Amino acid sequence: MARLRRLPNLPLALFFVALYVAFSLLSPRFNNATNIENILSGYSFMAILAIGESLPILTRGIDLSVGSTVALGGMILFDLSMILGLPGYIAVPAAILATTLAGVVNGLLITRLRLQPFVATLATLAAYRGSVYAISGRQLYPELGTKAIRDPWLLGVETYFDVGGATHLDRLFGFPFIPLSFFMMLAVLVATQIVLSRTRFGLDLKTVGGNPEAARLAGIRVDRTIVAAYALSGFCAGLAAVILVARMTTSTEALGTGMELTAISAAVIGGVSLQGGVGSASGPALGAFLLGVILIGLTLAGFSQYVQQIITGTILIGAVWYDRVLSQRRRRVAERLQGGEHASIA
Amino acid sequence: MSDKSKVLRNRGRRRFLQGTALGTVALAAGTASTAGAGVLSSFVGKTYAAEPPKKLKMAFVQFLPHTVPAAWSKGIESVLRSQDNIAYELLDGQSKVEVQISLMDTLINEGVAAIFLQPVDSVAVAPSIAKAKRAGIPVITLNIDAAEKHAAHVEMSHFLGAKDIAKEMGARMGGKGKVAILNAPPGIVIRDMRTNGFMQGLKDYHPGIKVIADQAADWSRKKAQDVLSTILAANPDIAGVYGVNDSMALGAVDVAKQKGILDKLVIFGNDGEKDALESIEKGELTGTQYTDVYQQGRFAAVAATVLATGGVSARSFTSQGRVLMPYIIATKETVGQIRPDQRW
Amino acid sequence: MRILIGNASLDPRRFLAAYALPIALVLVAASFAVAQPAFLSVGNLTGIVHRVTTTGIMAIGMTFVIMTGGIDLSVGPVMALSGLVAYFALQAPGLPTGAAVLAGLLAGMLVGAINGLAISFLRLPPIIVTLGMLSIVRGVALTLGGPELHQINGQPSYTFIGTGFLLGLPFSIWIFAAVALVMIFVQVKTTFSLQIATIGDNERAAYLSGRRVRLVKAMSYVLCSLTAAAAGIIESSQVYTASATFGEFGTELDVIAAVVLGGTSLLGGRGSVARTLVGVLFLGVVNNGLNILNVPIDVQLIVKGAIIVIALAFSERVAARNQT
Amino acid sequence: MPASPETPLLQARGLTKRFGSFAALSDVDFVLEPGEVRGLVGSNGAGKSTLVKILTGAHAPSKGQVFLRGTPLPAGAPLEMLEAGIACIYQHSSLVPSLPVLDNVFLGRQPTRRLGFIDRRTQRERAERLIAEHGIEVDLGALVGNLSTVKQKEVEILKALALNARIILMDEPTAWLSRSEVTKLHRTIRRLKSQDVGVLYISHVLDEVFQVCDSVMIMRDGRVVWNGLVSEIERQRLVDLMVGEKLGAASRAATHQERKPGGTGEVRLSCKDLTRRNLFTGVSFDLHAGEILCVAGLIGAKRSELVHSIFGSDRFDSGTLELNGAPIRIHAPGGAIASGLGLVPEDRHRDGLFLAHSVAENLSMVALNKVSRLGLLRRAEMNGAASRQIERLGIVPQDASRIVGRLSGGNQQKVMIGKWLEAEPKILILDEPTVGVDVGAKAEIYTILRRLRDQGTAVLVISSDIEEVMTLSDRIAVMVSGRILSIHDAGTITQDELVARIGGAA
Repeated sequence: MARLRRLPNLPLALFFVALYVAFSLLSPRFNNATNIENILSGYSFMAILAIGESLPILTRGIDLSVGSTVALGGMILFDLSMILGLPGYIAVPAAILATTLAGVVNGLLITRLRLQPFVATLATLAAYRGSVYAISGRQLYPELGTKAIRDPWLLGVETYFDVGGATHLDRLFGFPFIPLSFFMMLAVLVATQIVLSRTRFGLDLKTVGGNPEAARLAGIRVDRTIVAAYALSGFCAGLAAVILVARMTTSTEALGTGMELTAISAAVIGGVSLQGGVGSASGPALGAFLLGVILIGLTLAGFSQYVQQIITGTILIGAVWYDRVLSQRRRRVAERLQGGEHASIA
Repeated sequence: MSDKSKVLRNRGRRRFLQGTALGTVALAAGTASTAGAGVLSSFVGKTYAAEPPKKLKMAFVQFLPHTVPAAWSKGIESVLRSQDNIAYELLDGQSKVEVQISLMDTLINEGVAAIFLQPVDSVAVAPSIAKAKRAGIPVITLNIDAAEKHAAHVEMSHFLGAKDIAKEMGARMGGKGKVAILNAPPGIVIRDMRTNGFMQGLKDYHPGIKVIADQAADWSRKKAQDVLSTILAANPDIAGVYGVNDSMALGAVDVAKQKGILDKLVIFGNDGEKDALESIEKGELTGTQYTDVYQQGRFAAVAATVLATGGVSARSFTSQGRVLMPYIIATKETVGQIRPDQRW
Repeated sequence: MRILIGNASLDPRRFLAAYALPIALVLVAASFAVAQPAFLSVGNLTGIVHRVTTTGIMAIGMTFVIMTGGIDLSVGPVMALSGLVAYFALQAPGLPTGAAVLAGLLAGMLVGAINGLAISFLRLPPIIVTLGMLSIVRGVALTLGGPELHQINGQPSYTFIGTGFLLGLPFSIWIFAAVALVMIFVQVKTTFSLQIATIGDNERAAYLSGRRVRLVKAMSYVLCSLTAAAAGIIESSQVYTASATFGEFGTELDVIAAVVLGGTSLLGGRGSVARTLVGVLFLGVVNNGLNILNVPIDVQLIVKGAIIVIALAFSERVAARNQT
Repeated sequence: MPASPETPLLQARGLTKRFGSFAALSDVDFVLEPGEVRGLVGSNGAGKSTLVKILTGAHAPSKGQVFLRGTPLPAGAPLEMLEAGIACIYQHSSLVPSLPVLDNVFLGRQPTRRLGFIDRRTQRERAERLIAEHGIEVDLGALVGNLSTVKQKEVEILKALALNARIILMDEPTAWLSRSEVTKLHRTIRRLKSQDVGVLYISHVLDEVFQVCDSVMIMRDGRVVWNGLVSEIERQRLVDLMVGEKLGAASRAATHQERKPGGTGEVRLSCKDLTRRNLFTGVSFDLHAGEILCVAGLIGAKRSELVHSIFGSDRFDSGTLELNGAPIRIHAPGGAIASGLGLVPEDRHRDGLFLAHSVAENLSMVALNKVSRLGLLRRAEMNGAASRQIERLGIVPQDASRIVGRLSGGNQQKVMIGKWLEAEPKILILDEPTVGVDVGAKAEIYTILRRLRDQGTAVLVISSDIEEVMTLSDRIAVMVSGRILSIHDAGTITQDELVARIGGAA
């Protein structure tokens, strides 16, 4: 039985705010327009990645290959625009298509070959990274390694909007420029949220994760749903790759190494249950920005880089613990009301 | 052998002296003319003149924790410590580009006086550097130049170094034989520069030498041991091994020692960290590309001080300062020149 | 027999299911041998074992954790930490090597204890707890030892652990063998491992059967970190160096891959140390073979991924076929 | 289109299902007419579940064919079966705990608008209409996981109704229902009848079969051994057909036995006004050695909560627990077991068994120290003990290495009880020991419990099955909404009185 957790991300949001305030007090430079802009532009891609990651997790799976998939998308962008000189409006869709297909492959390995998601995506983590090395334009044409991508369509992703100026909010306070990547993230967030809460597919996802047997008996096409989940995860990885490449004006073979773990942390901090069936889109996004705020905040507060790692880890565990405490309290209350069975030990 | 080695020694020393000269000249060229004074004064440990009241902050964004950036940091600190109006901190990129970029953003927002940067990639960090320039913050890159013109670049050429290694190695192998490369996985430019340099070197000086194995050992001594012993199983007649960093080269030495074929193998590393130099003196490791990384850090620090306090705005850099660190191919013959306080 | 396939009968299909991986291992090894005869040379074969000692020892510990339905991502940094602690202990004048090693192991067990407490007593998801510890322990190690490489000089008795030879075989292989035998015994013969498996199967039932579920679970994490610490000490002595950067990212994934390849389900409930060892050897052989054939890194990774998939899919098929 | 008289609503011809060499179902024929309620009875492993699985499309038959109004249905296709209007209420929940009731009711078939958007309004309206029609009380917004088992069953029924299915299969629908809810369910079934729905009703509770079914079909060893109108068969014959003559006699014998109220008179366990806030209050009773005390009551009377608090797997706020006259405090099951208690929990899959482990391993999990020395397992002793219990409980197949998950419900139940017998507890508490267990196994379990009692064990049984209470108990404690209403010696209270008191009558 999937462990039950209702999830208004309220506690997380509160934690986020508390942390934000704390950092603002610790360092004057934290709560200013520029820094907010940095957070938005620096972590929107991670939020997208986390939202994508949460879909496989919803189906009781996990996608360890997102990091390599990002690299794959990045390198394809690199090759298409640097070697073939294709314009962004072709390269970008192509790259995203490729990463989506990578996701489909994950899904098929899991559904057709009946591999455990963890292993299947562990294998593709290696395989996709290998493919990145194989197709790397930097290895084929070393001179490209020192050239920047100049394609306007692609670099256009890295633009900022003076929302403050447009709305005259900046007269009231220093209003950050909002990066396009943030709006892309919002789009993904809203879309996913709607899909999860309003559509058949979203419900099927939760059903497959919550009680696979029931899903099968209800005639839900479990396999198709799972494949779709991984495909979407791949799609999000593609978007992330586009944003990153636009930021760096290039791509490297090592891009995305270890990103999967950050994405998973973000998702779980965001209240996506690893037992499946429980999750939202806002949670993971919030989780991703939380991680960003922690890194930047600690840096501004002048903590030593190594102490930072210790604190980050502690906060990660702390967040989950806090969430667990609250959900247990909620469950107890629910039992009181429903007069249900005794709290399960497991 | 003896006169040959004499030749080598002389050659080595000559290049080292050239290098140092070149280095200072370049520094002078690159930075304001006062820099020279700055260099000297800061070396004798006096504080730099005309301190503005508020404390300036400088930060070094390394790519990942490793001996080389650690030594740079020490070098940088040794200069900055002597100037009590400057606060210094070391930040870690966790070997992730996105983190490094985010740290750059943060430092720019913080308005630091100067940023030392060990770029993971010359292009990937260019936008961040441009951003720093807009904010009037001088960026000094270490070892890997950035595509974006910036304040100063202090480098030990990996390409040329690796090329010289190939030359030296070939000379010791008598211009023929089989070579194995203990490499790193792609993703960091250094790896490509060194590999390409080495191949170029063989092509130019010793076309007779064949590279029969190029395997990734992930910068790790343990992996290097395993990989090399595997390679040796298939090709017992290998005459040379090039480790793209010293750790891997030392791993090769471990294997050679254990198999008792140390005298048959010419093993070169790259970086020149003190463990490697020791091993060279013990006559185990054949050689490595050495540069005084402390010094490299100091040069960077000096440049930074000048730029941050000398009233030179980062915006005004049309051509960037460039300090070419002199290096030597440290071998049993030349390693003696390296003073203990130059070993990192 | 029982060691590999628990209490399965000699029914041929079950037999095949149980030996799918070993068979695959033989096939792969054979093909490498054909492509490169040197593959079968004694030196290379011992080389394979020597190469997997550290991963193998960790995989053994990981098996127990995964049998409880948990997972431990923090093994990498634990390696670094234990190596460092041992190194610093060695610096202490007059401290015997044994004590230094013990210190390293204790450091590891401490980490394991924290994992265990958080997971079984606070009931936090293992993947997150150990993920957090991954970064915490790394941070601690770096604060302790900095990024530098600490050379271990003049410690013959310590470096013997990783580089010494006994009866013509590397000493570390003997350690590996010893650990393996002991742990196989533990897994097959002790109530501890039976409890571990049943907890993975149905934790609440185990609790209601009066089992001290939390304690046992916590112990599995201590055990896992202990093996990681041992691996760390072995590595540090193999390379005469201790450093906070050892056990780099990816170590944990290699270890987990080996365990899963051995047929231990990540859902917990069943698992076998012996099979894990087969999985370890499998990966070892693949890596070694790809090196010996000088396959470029990109192809290597793709092939490795493919082989994992094929091997697992194969054993999955066989298992599914005799599923009634 | 209306069913023409000659073509039956549902017809199965020569259904056969083989797993490897073992035939779970061989050559089964039957028809189901519109508005017919057909009972399906048989011991565990008789093939009932397999038949259901085939009808729902979960399994494809090895041979044979299913026809709906004369048209053949595809084999092993859940979706098509559902669309054909064949719904099933399973023994084990087929709900998603993490989703609200509303979504569960329409699981997999939510009314959707364009682009697969769920039409919330229609969905809610339809659900509310159903609720109104069938008089089921449930909060559509509540998370199923937070509902009690009973409520969950109701949701399942609602789910089936939402399909406006023509045929509803009910596999042990009343297994977790209290008496009143059973009658409610039967009312629902009659309503369905009136709407020309065909119902296949699987139950071990024969009374229900006689109450609600028009016709009954008896299965044994994968074959249909009797098939006809309920009116044509009387209970005893049915039992015999189900379980075979020998067991039939046993179960007959089980019903009349001499009672020993108060057992040996020695008080083993005594509860003195145990109280846990919001659950139970002021619970006091004595449990004597050598007696069977049944705690009768409706599901939801908090009896499980009570025994878990006694057993230490849960806590109580106030009150005292005395063991052999000495007060004790139990903090965990381990302690309880150490002081001679045993608890056979209600839900064997959730709380009782290690489904992936062998019979032997399951049996030895409580008394682990008996089959081990210094933490070392002694497989020989383990298997010895296992075969002993297999013998004693008549677990089939007699294979200690068999994986428990592959056993039939009755045998699983026996394994769960055997696990505790191994520990030889002085006090054995059983929570609904015969739920979803066939008549034969039931009788065997009763015999086992009596044997225990006669050996001087104090036995506390929680049961919602009045028949069981009347059959088994030496004394009966009536528990209503968290309070012990009264305690009676068996024989001093009639079944009807008991029913009344359980209902809460003074």
